[in-house]
Amino acid sequence: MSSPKTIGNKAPVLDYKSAGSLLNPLKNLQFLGRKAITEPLQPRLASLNYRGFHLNDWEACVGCASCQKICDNAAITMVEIPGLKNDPVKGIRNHRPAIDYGRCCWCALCVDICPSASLSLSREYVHTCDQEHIDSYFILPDPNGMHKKHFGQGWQKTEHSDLLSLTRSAMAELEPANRDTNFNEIVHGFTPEQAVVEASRCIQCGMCHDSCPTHMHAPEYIRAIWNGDVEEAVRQIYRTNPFAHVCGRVCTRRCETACSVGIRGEPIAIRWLKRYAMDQVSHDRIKQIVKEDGKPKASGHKVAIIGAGPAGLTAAFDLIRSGHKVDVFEALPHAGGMTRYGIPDYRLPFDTLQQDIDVITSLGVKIHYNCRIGTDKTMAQLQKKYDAVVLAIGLSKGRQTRIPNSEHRHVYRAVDLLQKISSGEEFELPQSAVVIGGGNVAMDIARSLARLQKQQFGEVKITVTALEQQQHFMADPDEIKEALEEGIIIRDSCGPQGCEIDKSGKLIGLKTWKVVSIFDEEHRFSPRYDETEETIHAGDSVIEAIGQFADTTLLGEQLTEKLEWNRGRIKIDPNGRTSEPWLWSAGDCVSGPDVVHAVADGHRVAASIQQQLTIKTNKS
Amino acid sequence: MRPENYQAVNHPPSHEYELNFGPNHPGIEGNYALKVKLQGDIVIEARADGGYLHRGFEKLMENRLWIQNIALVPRICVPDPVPMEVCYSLAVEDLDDIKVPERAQWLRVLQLELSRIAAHLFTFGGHAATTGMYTPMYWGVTDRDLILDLFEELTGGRVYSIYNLPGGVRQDMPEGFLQRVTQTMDYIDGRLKDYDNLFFTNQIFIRRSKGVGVINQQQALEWGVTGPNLRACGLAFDVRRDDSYLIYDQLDFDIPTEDAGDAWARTLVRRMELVESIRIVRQVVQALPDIKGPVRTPIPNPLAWRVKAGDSYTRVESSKGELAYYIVSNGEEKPYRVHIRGPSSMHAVQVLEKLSVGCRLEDVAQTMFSLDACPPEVDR
Amino acid sequence: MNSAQSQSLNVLLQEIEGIQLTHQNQRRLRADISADALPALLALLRGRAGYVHLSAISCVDWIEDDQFELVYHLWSYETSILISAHIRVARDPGIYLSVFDIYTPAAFFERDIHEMFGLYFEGSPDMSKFILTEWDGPPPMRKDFDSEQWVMDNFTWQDYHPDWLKQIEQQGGGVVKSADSSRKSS
Amino acid sequence: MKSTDLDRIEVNPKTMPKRTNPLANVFDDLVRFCRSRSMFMLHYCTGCGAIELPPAMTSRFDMERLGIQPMVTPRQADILLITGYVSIKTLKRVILTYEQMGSPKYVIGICSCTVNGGMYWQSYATAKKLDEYMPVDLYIAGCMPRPEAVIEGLQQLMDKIKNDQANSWKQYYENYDYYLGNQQKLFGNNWQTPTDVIGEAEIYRLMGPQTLGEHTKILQQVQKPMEPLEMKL
Repeated sequence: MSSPKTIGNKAPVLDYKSAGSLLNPLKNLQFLGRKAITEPLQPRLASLNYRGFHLNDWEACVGCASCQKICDNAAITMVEIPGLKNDPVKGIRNHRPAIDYGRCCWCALCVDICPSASLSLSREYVHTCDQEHIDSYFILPDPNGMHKKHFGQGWQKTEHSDLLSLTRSAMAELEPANRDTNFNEIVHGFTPEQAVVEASRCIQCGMCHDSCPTHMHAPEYIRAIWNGDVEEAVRQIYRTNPFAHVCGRVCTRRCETACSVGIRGEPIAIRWLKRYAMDQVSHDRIKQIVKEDGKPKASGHKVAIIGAGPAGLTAAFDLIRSGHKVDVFEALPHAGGMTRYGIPDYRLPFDTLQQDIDVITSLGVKIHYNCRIGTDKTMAQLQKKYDAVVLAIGLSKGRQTRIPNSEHRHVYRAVDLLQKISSGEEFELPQSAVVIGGGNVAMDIARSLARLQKQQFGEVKITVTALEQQQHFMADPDEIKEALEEGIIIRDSCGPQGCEIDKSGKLIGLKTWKVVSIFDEEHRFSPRYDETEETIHAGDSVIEAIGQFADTTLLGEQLTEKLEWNRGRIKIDPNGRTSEPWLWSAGDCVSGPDVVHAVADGHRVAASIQQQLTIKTNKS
Repeated sequence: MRPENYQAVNHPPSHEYELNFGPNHPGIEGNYALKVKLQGDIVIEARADGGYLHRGFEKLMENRLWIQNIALVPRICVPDPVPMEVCYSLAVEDLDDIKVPERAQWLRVLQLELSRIAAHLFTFGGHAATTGMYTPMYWGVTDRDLILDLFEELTGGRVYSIYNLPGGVRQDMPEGFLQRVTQTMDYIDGRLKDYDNLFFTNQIFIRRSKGVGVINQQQALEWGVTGPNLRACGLAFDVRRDDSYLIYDQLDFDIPTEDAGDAWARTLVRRMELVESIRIVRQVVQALPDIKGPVRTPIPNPLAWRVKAGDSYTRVESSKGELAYYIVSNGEEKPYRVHIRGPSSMHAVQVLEKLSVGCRLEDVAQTMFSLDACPPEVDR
Repeated sequence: MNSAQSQSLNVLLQEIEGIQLTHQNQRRLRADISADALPALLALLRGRAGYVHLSAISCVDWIEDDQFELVYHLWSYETSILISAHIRVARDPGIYLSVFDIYTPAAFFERDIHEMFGLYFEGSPDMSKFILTEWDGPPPMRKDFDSEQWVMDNFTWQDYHPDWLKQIEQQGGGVVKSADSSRKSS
Repeated sequence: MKSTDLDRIEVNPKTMPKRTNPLANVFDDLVRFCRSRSMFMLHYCTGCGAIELPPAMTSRFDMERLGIQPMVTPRQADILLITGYVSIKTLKRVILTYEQMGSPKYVIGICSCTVNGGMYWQSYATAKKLDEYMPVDLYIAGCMPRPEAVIEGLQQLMDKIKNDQANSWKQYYENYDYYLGNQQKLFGNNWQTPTDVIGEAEIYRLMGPQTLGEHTKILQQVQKPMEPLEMKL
């Protein structure tokens, strides 16, 4: 064995070898006169970031249970407290953490992960009890402290200690310059690496699931994406939503509003993750996954569905998988309803929509195109031939402002124009246009026209006017941002007062007054204007995008008479059934314009029909 | 008190008898036992008996998320918990290629060195008590408490700081903290001469400890002795310098050594290390205000964090010697295997067993304290 | 260390048959060898390369491969390179050779591995239990031993029922059983 | 435990003779007051919490001003302070220690681990609830409790002793079967200690209906007389 070297120098300290007088210890007798260092019996105040007993701000806490998940020691139990705010849509549960001090180690990881920053630790640290009061070790932290006395704030979350990742994983999208002359899809979707990073941000609180109208299993498919198992993700998605491609692109995503991570940061990009999962799996494989449950036993019942939009086709998807025969009647040459004719190609490419529809038709759903009920067939015929009929006709007609001169032929409804654009029909492209409305439809038409104008005239001349202030627009903030990037002018707080027409009868613009307030004291719609601030927005056409209504003429007079109505809409029970026992109604025509609501409606109606038909089967 | 695994046999010869030295014995450090066979009061055979503090850390860590383990690791060595945290964090950073901001590295060094001072002060106390001197124990424990006050201010916890995360430290230091560190260091610096008078140059201590539990350099290397105990045999080896981590290579400090290799030399090396640690702390205090930047590199959401597959053997110098973590990750949310190589696993078992033989019974306790053996670290 | 030392170390290690060297970083060298060649490697390192310090022996239970991985961490005070020698040993019957005759500290680590993993080391001076003297279950560090399940089978937990909980239960609330049960079903 | 037959032990508790002297109560109060002012704490570091005891015992927090001092042997100690987790191996020693302490004796469990397993709730090596194995007078919360909290707890214990509320040691005799059962569950049916708990219960007149039961029967069957032993090295 080689001997190791002795390296390094010795520290210069006292020479202990020679020292060591017996008298040395006596030098310390000097301490006799010194002040004692003993602390008083009263416990000291702990330091400013001491990790003492828990505090929880109940107002801020949303009951997401991430503290429970990160707890080392399974010390945290969620307790449901009736009487607290419980709003799944806003992402608030009436659950609050209770902590077992027989487990807790005061590591404060729960504080550092808390998405709402409601949990913190105090400077209190003394608690004793005897065997009979051992229950006092299980506490429900509130803002008042463990013994109803506040000892001051201890450990709190800071920007350094925050454990959540609050910013989204970046995703590539088309630059404005590359997109304003074409209808190519703007966002590219996540790459696998980006998707896994984004999925890893999820804390699995399930708020998204609760807030989703159709209760999609978002935590599960996000977890599956994180695990790299996209097929499992698709399986989870199809548990509740056959319009997965569509919802992966154009969903109103209430889930992201409810997302706990979004309280202080950017919510998880749940919509894009869904899209990622759907894009990763091949179309044929998706069809296989959907059919994994096996072929159902034929029930012998037949169901007719009017309208091949998301609601109708979702109901068809459910019913065909329960073994019923399903016929869908569509007035137009393509399925998809508003998702086909209302949403421009750059947001939702037609072929991805077609994939969703293809999955549904591959199950055996028969869609009769160009078959308009009311003209080609009557409701009475359907009632006779089918065991149940679903009315999923959507909102196909645009509302009108009825302002002066709005009957001019250059005043259009946005839905009509959008339908023309997406079906490739010829129409007179306005050189300059003024859009009334601040919703997504207004943005869709404005941006579609902008693209066409850029293509044809090389410049964009579109003004969007709306009653609301820009930050309160109904439209998606992303849409507004992108519209501005594409050269669209947005004028907010503008109340339309009339279309301006010159002597030759040509439309020259829209007159608006400045909006002072939109709602009155009782929150009813009653806009008030400042008449002195009048603006004329120049444009050779005006487009109204202020909402849609359903075209119920197909019902026929007799049935219209028979049905019960509720403020212009067909009256339905919570399951979507109308006053006629054979007729159900679903989708935008009952719950307003939203894809994911329509899907939820479709499921609800299908379940109700299934229940009804089972009763019928059992009877016979 | 008799453990029930005793077996009834004949009486041993009357001049030889055995003694259970621990687990509940005032001379033992922590909850640990030595079974010694005595002839008169000379130990002729000794067997260590551990496991009284066994918690199965390595198993527990396999069942917990990477982040959750940071609350667990300091508990492995109770008197000196900080190196445990830092070593675990370093190992995970090594596995996952996380770069630690410079400010965090300096803060870690500050914390490590304060912890070393605290641990050494505590050990003196114990060693003094085993030689019958209780005042150094009172002093040592009380002065250590001043450092715990600093920890409380910096980290929010007195003993278990749970201050290090993979990626850095959890919070920046509070305002005016460095002044208080300087004050405390000045105070402890000034106290050292009192300790010298009372303890290190005390004839009682010198006569009791000189020549007790002698290890020569050859034996030390053979038996796997590390840390101050190795340096007390004349080998100037220190992980901080020779397998450098954090920013120790930017610091100016010496590695004190002694040649005697006995209990006295070991304690003296620690006494000299106090000076070095105070020196390091002073350097950190001077440098820290100029080092700006974040204190932590963000890690992914800890609830869904996979550390890259691989293995890492990471060492740090704890107050007791070489501390190492061998962590194997198979790319999952939890470690696949964590092996903790505590310095005391050598010192408290094989070395102590060998050194006890030939000692007088009263010196066994002293030997153990001079080796600074830490039972929870042996048992894990 | 300098490159000459590193060179000579590499040359020296090539004497061992079937050795695979990976430089993980400047101070970490990973050596994968067969179990048969390990004693020769250790003897070589100890005798001719100045590797006097056995830092640790770690055992990893690769249950899916039905193997134990033993890792010998060796340190030289001269070259300042830590060599980790990795070998694989079959899980069943779980017998390997002791390296006590080359490195004394091995005795502790082998004893520890024996009680924690059940891997027996032939020639080790003491294979009796040290920590788990009162334990008669399976070697706990094996992957097939489920610690949490064992705890659930053998222990009970506090059954807290404080006043505030009683009040909440009267109002219709109470402890949420599992995180998922709180979610709405579709 | 001495080898006795079950039959010999009277199962019914003897009633304490009624005190007629009015001064007796005053005398009892005085005894309890003095008892609370002079306690010896057994110095047995079972777990992490022990690290906060040296500060509590020494100059800075100074528990000696409460009249509490560490004591090294169980025979002379009044307080058994369980400082955190008890591994199963330690628990045996803790029970042996507890039984050897002279009555009245007080048990304090500090840290989370003594209450519900604490950090080590998943560990195969530690006992989870101390009160299953011995009655506990006081718990002090914390992981670990600061010295101030320990001192506060000790003061509370003093108050309880003074007010005659700290009588957990009686429970051990009265419910011996329960405690023994839990011990047997953990250590196996061969478990026995050198202390004759049942005999002591008889002497203290604390034989309750729960003192004897199925578990003590097992003990009777398996216990061997204690003999001089040799340690195997």
